[in-house]
Amino acid sequence: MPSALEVRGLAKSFGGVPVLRGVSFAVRAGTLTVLAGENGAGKSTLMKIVTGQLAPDQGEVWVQGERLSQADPRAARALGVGIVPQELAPYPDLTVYENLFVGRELRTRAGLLDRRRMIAEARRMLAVFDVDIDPRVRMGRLSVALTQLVEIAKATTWGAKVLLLDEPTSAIPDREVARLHAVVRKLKDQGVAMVYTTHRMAEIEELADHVVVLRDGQLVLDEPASQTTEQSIVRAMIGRDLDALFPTVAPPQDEVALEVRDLALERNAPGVTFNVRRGEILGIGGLVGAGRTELLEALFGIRRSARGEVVVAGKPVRRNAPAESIRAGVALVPEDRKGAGLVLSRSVLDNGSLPHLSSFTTIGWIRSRRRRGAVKAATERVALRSRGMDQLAGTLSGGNQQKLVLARWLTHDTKVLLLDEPTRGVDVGARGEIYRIIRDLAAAGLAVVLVSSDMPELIGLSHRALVLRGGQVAGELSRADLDREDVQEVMFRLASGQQTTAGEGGAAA
Amino acid sequence: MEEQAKPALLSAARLQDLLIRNAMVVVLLLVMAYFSYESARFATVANVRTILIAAAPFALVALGQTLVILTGGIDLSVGSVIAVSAMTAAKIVLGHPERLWLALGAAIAVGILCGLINGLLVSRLNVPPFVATLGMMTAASGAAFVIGDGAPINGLPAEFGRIANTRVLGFPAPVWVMLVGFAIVALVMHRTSFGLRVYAVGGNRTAAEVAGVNVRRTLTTVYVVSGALAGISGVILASRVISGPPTLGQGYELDAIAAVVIGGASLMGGRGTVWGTALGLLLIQTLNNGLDLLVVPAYWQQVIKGVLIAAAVAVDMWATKRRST
Amino acid sequence: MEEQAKPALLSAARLQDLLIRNAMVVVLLLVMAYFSYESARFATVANVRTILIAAAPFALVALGQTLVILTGGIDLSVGSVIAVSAMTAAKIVLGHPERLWLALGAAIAVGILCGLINGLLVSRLNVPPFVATLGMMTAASGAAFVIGDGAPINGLPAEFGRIANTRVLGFPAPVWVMLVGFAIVALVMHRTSFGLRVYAVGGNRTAAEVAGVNVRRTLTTVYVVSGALAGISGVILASRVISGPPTLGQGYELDAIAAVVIGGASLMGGRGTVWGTALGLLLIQTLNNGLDLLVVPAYWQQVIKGVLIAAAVAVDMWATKRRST
Amino acid sequence: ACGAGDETARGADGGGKIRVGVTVYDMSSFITQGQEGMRAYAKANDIELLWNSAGGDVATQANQVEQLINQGVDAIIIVPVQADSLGPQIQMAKDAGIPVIAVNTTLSNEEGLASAVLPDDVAAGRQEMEMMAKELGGKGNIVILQGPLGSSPELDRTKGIEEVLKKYPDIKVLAKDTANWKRDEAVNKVKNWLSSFGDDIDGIVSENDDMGLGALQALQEAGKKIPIVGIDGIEDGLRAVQRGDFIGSSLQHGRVELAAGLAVAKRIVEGKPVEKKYTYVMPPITPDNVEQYLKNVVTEKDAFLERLPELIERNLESGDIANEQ
Ligand SMILES: Nc1ncnc2c1ncn2[C@@H]1O[C@H](COP(=O)(O)OP(=O)(O)OP(=O)(O)O)[C@@H](O)[C@H]1O
Ligand SMILES: Nc1ncnc2c1ncn2[C@@H]1O[C@H](COP(=O)(O)OP(=O)(O)OP(=O)(O)O)[C@@H](O)[C@H]1O
Ligand SMILES: [Mg+2]
Ligand SMILES: [Mg+2]
Repeated sequence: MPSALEVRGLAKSFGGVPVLRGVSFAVRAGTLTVLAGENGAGKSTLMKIVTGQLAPDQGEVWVQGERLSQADPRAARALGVGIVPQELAPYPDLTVYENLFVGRELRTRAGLLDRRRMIAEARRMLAVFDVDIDPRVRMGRLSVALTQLVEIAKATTWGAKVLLLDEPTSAIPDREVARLHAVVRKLKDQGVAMVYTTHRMAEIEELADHVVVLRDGQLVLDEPASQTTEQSIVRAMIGRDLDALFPTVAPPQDEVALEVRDLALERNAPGVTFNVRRGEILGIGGLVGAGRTELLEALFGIRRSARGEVVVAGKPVRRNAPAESIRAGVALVPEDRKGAGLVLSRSVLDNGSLPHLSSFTTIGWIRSRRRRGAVKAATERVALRSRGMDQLAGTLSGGNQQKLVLARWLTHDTKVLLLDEPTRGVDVGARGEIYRIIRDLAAAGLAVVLVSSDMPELIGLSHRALVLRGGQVAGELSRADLDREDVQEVMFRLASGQQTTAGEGGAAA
Repeated sequence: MEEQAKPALLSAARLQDLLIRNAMVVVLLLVMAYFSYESARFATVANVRTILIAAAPFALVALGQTLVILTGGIDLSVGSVIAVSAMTAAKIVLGHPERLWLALGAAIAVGILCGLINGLLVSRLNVPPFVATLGMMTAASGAAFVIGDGAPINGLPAEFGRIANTRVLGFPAPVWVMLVGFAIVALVMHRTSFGLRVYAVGGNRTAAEVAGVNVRRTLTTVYVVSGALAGISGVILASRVISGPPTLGQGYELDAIAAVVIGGASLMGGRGTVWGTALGLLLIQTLNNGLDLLVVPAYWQQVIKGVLIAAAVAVDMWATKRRST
Repeated sequence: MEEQAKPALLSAARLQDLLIRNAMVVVLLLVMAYFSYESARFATVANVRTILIAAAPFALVALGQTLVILTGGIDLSVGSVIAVSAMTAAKIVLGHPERLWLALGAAIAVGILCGLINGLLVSRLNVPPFVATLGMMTAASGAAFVIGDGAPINGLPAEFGRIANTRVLGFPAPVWVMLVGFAIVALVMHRTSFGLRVYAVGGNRTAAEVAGVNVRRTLTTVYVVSGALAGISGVILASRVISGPPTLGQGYELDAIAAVVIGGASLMGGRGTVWGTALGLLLIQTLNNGLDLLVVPAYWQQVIKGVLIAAAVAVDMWATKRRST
Repeated sequence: ACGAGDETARGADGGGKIRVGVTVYDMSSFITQGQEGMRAYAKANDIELLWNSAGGDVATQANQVEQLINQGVDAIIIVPVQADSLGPQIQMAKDAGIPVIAVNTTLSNEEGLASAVLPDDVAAGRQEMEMMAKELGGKGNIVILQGPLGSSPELDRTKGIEEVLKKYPDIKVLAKDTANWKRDEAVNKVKNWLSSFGDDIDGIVSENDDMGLGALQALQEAGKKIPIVGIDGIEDGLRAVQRGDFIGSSLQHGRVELAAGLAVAKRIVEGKPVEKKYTYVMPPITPDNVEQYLKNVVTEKDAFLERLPELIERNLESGDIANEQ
């Protein structure tokens, strides 16, 4: 019996630079192969070739014994290939259920759309993840995490025989990750062959039947999961062992850098109040849709707030005016790198220098040398992989885009750094370096607010953490609380409303 | 989170919400109220009939335009397609009153052909819609002159007027064509998979492709529909005045696009409704008619129209913003 | 990874690559070669001068349009702004030859004012650029008639012609204005932070905002520049024919937008270059001139122009696609 | 202008003011002059004018005729967008008992028209070609600038020119093309022709003065002097004749022509007999008589308007409606 998916000698280069160099491997039905590799190794490129979005320079794709004869997404889909893309692709102005059913609409006997049935079906599909998204809301209103869940629901429910999941868990917290894993197991039982990309090492152990590692577009490891260790995978990926991921952080100073008082999005909703001191890293946790992103955006001013006060270094900042926040020394690394982070049609150089333009110009005139130097230094620190300063941001790999969004803010000329999922999709090699930079910045006196769905990151880096639920502070954890064995459990209980105070156990539930 | 809660009386808050939600309707009603107040002739059956028949040829091209704009495109060629179709019909019917239906069919066929070329340029050769349809606009306008050899086709048989001037149930045929057109397109857009796919292609082309939507065919179809509707519109216009002028329809593309955009559609694609287009169209036509009734000098009419259109949309945007916060 | 490697001879492969990379230049050169072959008069200094002076007023509005389109907008009002500015200048200079500079200044001021209104509508009131500038297009065109009281302003003093008809180093002043305009805008777009901000706002407005760009000010500025350039263009046009026709500039917006889009800019914003606009403009102007030289009848000119424009861009798209894979 | 009690006394039966609806093709300088003339006549005779402009769109004109019928005016004057159109609308007016008068261009359904006041454009074309032929001594090369292709003045004037050309086999037409009545378009067109034909051009025949003035500018830029002839007798055209830049022109005086149309309408409403058709034969303008026309058209136009109502009455009696003495 042929493999469900086989790629033979795939090669691809962009503008003369090879990205894939003769990659071959096969996936059997009912198994899951984890495709690992550094940012920019070529994982997404490979997946795009398999789904017909890109034409390979050389090589073939075979699905269940049939060859994908041309680069045509419809042909690939007809062969049973489905994908959860890394760069999420919603139709923002359609509703959630319409998003789910485009291309396979349910119809009444008269041939008209059966909206009622689609809504009911959509509810069922989403219930698997235990988020109650109303299928009738506009897709554009959902957060990145919810969007990712909808994309997963979309791809896993149409009966694909070969399913590619490109970092499906990059933006979603642990609880939903667990639910996705359950779904993946069920699909495996149904005989679906899957290729799964992730930078979370724990997931590899949990899910993989087989591991394939790409490095610089070359296949460097292809083994059953049972025969590999995390260490050998990492070594195959980055060519060395991993350093300690989380650096030790210095204690914060006493001076308050950021005060948020009673900040509320709507007039009659309760507000959020907290302080961050200089040198402090304040973590913010919560479940999907807890309102963490909303809080940061409101604080920064790109989302309208109705009431409240934001004080930076003792001076009040006008609300709903991002320009004012920036002037006051607040910087935001947004969650949605494509939507709010990068100008995809411009170069690495332009994107890297956009926030600090005035420091590279004299009366509006750009001083090239200085700008190049500064951006180069910033991108090197996060191990950005690009074909040079002039590569368009949109053609960077997902993880490298994330590094770029982050890198340009990692300077000393801000007072308050708001980080929303800063390491989404960043490979293990670069993560440690980014954490060290964040620590150094804090040590130099910046106040950092860190929103993350990655529990170890939140726990490993924060001085203190807030847990949000429904836009409210549901609890606060001190460093001591964060060091406790059961901290993950406590946070989850706070986030889901099963417990109402931090500290002494969770008996309240 | 449910909003259907209070079935109470129309409270002040609910009323306010209702007004904000339908800002463009409110603006339109205000404009109508003003004209009714200023001129006793405005709110009469005869005048409503005049507005509707004036609206009909626009409505058809605006409908086609709506579909095109929903896919993120634009169709600048409709005005010229009107001209070629009208000239084709006129040429065929000239001296042959019995060829009425042939003329109608040929005009629509010409519209479809133009639309098909647009569609193929856009979907196959990836020519940006603006350029593809600008090319067609220029070329078709030239072709209209070629058909008439540089002159209008005159001396058409009176029978040619039957198409647009027959009355059915008190309204001229074009008005019915318009109403049926709106009903069909609204139905297609809301109740069929084709409609949903048009939105999807405009909202996110790559995603639609991956989801198995035949993007090229959808795009081509949309331009063909626009061309066909322009063809019908051309025949109606020519038949209404029983003449085949090669400059017929000039500038209609702008008014059609304006109607769609005033109705809330985005030129980036994926957002807009047939209902919105109807509102936009009605606003433009009401202004045209009302300002004529008040005998406002032509150039002041333009000033007023320009200001009102921008203002109406500004109000609508303000309301949208209020609504969404 | 460096590409400057081989300084060898121009190999066949490199030549092919070069041609594909500059497909639009190739198309333009082919068109020029054809005209030179067909008419000995095409490639003469006098004719180049003719092309350039015809191009100048277009070039200015196309430059402004480039900035606007880069931000993801569109400026439909340039044609009408040309008309109001020209009428303003004509009105001021009528019977007062000494007011030449005042007239010039006032015309530019009117252009700036129109641009400012467009800009504020777009940036403050969130009116979609298409609607805002369509409103301005209609209103300004009406205003041009109001200024002339419905008629062209005739009987202007001969001095008014000095602006456009003075020669400097063998070329008329407007040609120099055009060249200097191109140079300045190209520099601004590539070497200043303002240029980068324009690209950023068009590429991703939210991202630009988050990165601290004053989006509103950038947007407003861009429309003001477009208005100012249209104002200058208006004076040049009026001065060249020493007359103030209220329909001056009608339809220029389409040609200007076409030049920008043919040059490879995207109407979605963020992509395009000044160099591309120059190419697009040159293609259109060369066609206008060459087809006249060959005495092709007007309507066939249109057909040929339409087809060639679509074809040129199709070739360019094909080359872009080949290049990127 | 129209003062007291306009809503109270309406209709022919009321014996009050006569209300005349007017729809003109667009606002041009000819129409603006005509409006002045009509206003002067209306004021002297206590007539109320309902003035609409169709913006160059035949369908809009159809709408306006219907609106005027709805408003129950006493007579409708149409200055058509398109010759030989509006058959159904004229029928509607007839059914409603409202007389329709065509001015400047004829309409189809001539039996439906109560009367018509038409310029003899063919004669004007003949006249200007004769002037040029005489200037060239019956031999040489000319170029012809046409009006918007397909418009009836263009068709008729071209026809007149060609009739005369048949008599002069030694006069060769090097090129003829449209510049859409516009000065700025004509400059570029003529410059391109100068590029193409160099010194071979011996004369320029322009179907209106504006384009002739554009040609004049092109000649000045090229440093050449070639005889030019125009039609219309606008201010700048008259001055060009005076200066000797034009060899001549023909006067189409809008004030006289349109006021005559209104006078005819008044007679019909009052039940007085009228001719089925009045012809406005354009008087030739030559360096010898240009002073007088300059007075009537420009320098002493207020005085001319004073005596216009009386002049019109006299002209209708004599039948020479172009008379200005
Ligand atoms: N359209 C393109 N043009 C030029 N280079 C490209 C293009 N698409 C991808 N690349 C380059 O190809 C390389 C591989 O990208 P790919 O997206 O496959 O990486 P990846 O393994 O998925 O990385 P990540 O973990 O960050 O998602 C990157 O260096 C990227 O810059
Ligand atoms: N089930 C849901 N359906 C629709 N909208 C939801 C749902 N849950 C939350 N939301 C909305 O999501 C928004 C909160 O999203 P936000 O992006 O701030 O969350 P977050 O804590 O950053 O979580 P994440 O980014 O992980 O989704 C709120 O506007 C809320 O109304
Ligand atoms: Mg990737
Ligand atoms: Mg979030």
